[in-house]
Amino acid sequence: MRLEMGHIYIKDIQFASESKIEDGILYVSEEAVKAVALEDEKIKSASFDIARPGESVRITPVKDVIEPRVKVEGRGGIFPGVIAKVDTVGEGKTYALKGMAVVTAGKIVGFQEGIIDMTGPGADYTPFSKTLNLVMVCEPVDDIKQHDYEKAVRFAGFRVAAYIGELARNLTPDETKVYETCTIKEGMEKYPDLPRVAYVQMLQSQGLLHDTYVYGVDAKKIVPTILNPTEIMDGAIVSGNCVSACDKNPTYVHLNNPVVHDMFEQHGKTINFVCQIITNENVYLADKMRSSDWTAKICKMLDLDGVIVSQEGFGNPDTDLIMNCKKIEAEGVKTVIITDEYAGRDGKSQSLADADAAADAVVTGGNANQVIILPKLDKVIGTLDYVTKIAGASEETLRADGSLEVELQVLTGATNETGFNKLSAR
Amino acid sequence: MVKEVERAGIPVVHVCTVTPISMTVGANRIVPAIAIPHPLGNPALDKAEEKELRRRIVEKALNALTTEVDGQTIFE
Amino acid sequence: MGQKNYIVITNNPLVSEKLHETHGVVYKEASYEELLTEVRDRIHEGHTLLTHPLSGSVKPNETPYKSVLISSGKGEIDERSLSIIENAIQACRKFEDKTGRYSARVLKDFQLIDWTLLESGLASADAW
Amino acid sequence: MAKLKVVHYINQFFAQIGGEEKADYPVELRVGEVVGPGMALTANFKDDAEIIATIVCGDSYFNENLEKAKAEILGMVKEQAPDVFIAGPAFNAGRYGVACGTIAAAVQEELGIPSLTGMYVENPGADMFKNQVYMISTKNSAAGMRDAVSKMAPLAVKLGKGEAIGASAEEGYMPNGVRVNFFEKERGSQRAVKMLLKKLAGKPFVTEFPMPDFDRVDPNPAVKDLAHAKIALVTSGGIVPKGNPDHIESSSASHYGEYDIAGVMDLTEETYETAHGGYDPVYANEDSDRVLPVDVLRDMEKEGIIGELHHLFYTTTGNGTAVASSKAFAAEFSAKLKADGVDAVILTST
Repeated sequence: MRLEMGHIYIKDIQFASESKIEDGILYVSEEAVKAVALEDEKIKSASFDIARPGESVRITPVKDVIEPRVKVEGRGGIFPGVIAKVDTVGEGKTYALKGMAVVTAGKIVGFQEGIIDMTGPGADYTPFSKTLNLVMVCEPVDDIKQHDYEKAVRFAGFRVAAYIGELARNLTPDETKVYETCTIKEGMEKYPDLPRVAYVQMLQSQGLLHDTYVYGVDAKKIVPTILNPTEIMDGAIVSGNCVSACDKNPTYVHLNNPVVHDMFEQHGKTINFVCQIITNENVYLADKMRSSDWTAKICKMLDLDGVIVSQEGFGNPDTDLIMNCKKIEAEGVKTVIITDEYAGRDGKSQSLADADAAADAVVTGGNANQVIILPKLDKVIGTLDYVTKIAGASEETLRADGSLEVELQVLTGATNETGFNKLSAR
Repeated sequence: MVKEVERAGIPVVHVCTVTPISMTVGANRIVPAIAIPHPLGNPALDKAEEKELRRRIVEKALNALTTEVDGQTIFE
Repeated sequence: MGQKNYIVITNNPLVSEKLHETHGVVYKEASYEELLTEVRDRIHEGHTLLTHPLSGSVKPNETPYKSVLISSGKGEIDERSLSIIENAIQACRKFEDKTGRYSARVLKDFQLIDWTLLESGLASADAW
Repeated sequence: MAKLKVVHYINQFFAQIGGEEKADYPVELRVGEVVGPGMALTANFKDDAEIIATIVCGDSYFNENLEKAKAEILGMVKEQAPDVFIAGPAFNAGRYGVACGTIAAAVQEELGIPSLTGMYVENPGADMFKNQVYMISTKNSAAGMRDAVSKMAPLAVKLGKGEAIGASAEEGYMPNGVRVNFFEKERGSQRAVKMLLKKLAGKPFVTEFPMPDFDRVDPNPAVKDLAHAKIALVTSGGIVPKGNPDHIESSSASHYGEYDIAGVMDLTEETYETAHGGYDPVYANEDSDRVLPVDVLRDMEKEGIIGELHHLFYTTTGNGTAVASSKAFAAEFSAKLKADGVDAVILTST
């Protein structure tokens, strides 16, 4: 399968009377995007704001971050089974608006978390301090159930991102990258001497605010399966996960999955990138057993030499991660796993909730319990009301000078477990 | 812990309820025990019976200590 | 696995309310860690863990609520269950307790989240 | 800003007094002198720090007169009141490494003066002290001096100034069980791909998070003559004299208990209990023999089945599954058991 990714670099976002992209500037009609958000009757109001890198702005509580894209050639559309009709994606031509994101914010439950600081020490940790952010804050109709609210905001974010992406349909990309994979047989013939490598991605799948969707299917209901790695670039996987801000995967991370992209860098040179394998992280232990059994089985059936396994979230996925690693290694397939750590504020506690000698090659996204002081910023998009309640924030969260003493876990994407960042720990 | 005793050059038997964990922590001579809250006892028995039960486990442990082993061995 | 084959151990009043008439529910007014200790003692008696005690990404002591499914039958001590519950209890201690600071509304949200996590486990348990 | 004051500890060899034949050289304080490796350190300090005194001590002298030497050196360091104390580097010299670790840890702990040392990772002093003081990982011989001091000097300056210390990979010290965040040059996915390529090619790679220790130790030979053997009891079940006199913590205890059972024939509800928080304590509190079978072993001692039951037992509150936590103190009491002539150990776990 061959996908051509056209990158269109966005240099600024401005509100204007008409939505368009001109000379790398995204002009957004507030009225138009509002109308897109309000298509769902469960949303009472939506407000939009712009946050630029370096500005004294804090966005919280963040729900999702989405990169606008548009499918210009080939089957299907962006976010199949969610926004576009169900059709297999991952081939043809897709444009992405680089350097920007649509950020959805607003509290769905009282303890909603997720901070993006556009400047200061917090900005060093969240990757979304580097993107121009079009922020949408949605208020629901009265007496809405949390399930319905979550779904409404999730879909509104995708609709707005799709609307913005559509503005790029007739543009000429600033840069084009081609991603091409082979079928099993082709790959063996083309790269007989290269190790056969795949990417095993574990998806959070546990219940309200903990879900991930694959072509619209709730990931807790899937059994492990294989994807062509280009499918994610068209939005085959989207996030419904709002908990554990530091190590959940926003939709932006799914679209730009760094393991997929870095494996493509090596594809045909040092490895034969065979496929992406997706599996879940369910609550029920027998489900964990089944999914890890199947993941290992698929690795074996594909005659893989090595895999990278990435995790999502805190605590129980450590068990899935170790089960996957152990069982895949037992099939003679070499593994590298990516995780993050909860080593306590002093760094002295046991980092993971599970361990096995088979996990001898680990990449870490850092200790999420590390304390960081976030200075008061000039402007807050969303609400700080709940910061005192968010994960990692303590009683002293709001200090006398208005600064926040928090753990890294509250910063969106700070210790991402797909290897999205440079943060690590020893 | 059991490994450190072994490393010091003293033969050691690990009396442990969950033998797979004993395998994981690297014991070489392993004797299964009764239950986690009472590894060498059973409150359901009367005192004399219970002590007899304990004695049998200790005898097994001593037997393990006087037996040459080649790697990890569970003395059922 | 029918409803008779498992027990719900919970400190979440919402779970108790929803399930007590139809399911085997042990409701304890207990802290998160105390609830896990309760589960651990049952594993020591030979019950098997059916759902992961650290279900969900809401951190221990951030949420006060936890519901866990265990087998109603007893057998040999299950090593895997034991290691999971012990690691979960250890993990609890890494997070400071914030549960005294919430409004009633936020507590309700935590109860709901815990319920949905359990619900996804129940769906799997009831599938056999 | 005034220069930081440093006291430097070296052995007789690096003081160019002599080799093994001079290893009994007693402790000597040289105020105002910079000796041997101190020159290289000084060069690397630039204007930030200076060595105000050097302490020289023979390796045999230190290890054979441990308490005396330690007290002498602590006295000298206290008098000089430096901002930082540096010992070594010791490279692969075993006794020198143990001395450096011992004295650096003592200065830091007892005088509250930040200390560091450096040695080769396989030096026995490394495992013993790397979790207590910052220990720069050096090459295995003095040929690695330049590299060693280029890491020790800046770390000493940071310690002396009370600055934040980076991760082990950045500063060059041996991992010490404390996880510290830092920014790598490449993102995690790139690091993962590179690690996988090395693993696939069978080349060495370094994991960013080592799993707890799963190494194996070969079994010792069996006890030949049980009837004359001294058997000791050890438990991870937390059995302690009633009232838990040493306050052993209920989980992941920071110390172990050592208790004398000379003359104790039976552990009763009135005399013993468990400090362990990892299981329901009711049964062990009723009768601690259920965890630590003193009663049965006393019977067997009387019957002549075993030679004797060692008069001390050791206790911790480790979980069955917690692999790494109790390693350090197990090594310590195992050495005592060995020294006391114990022939075999029965270790009970819950």
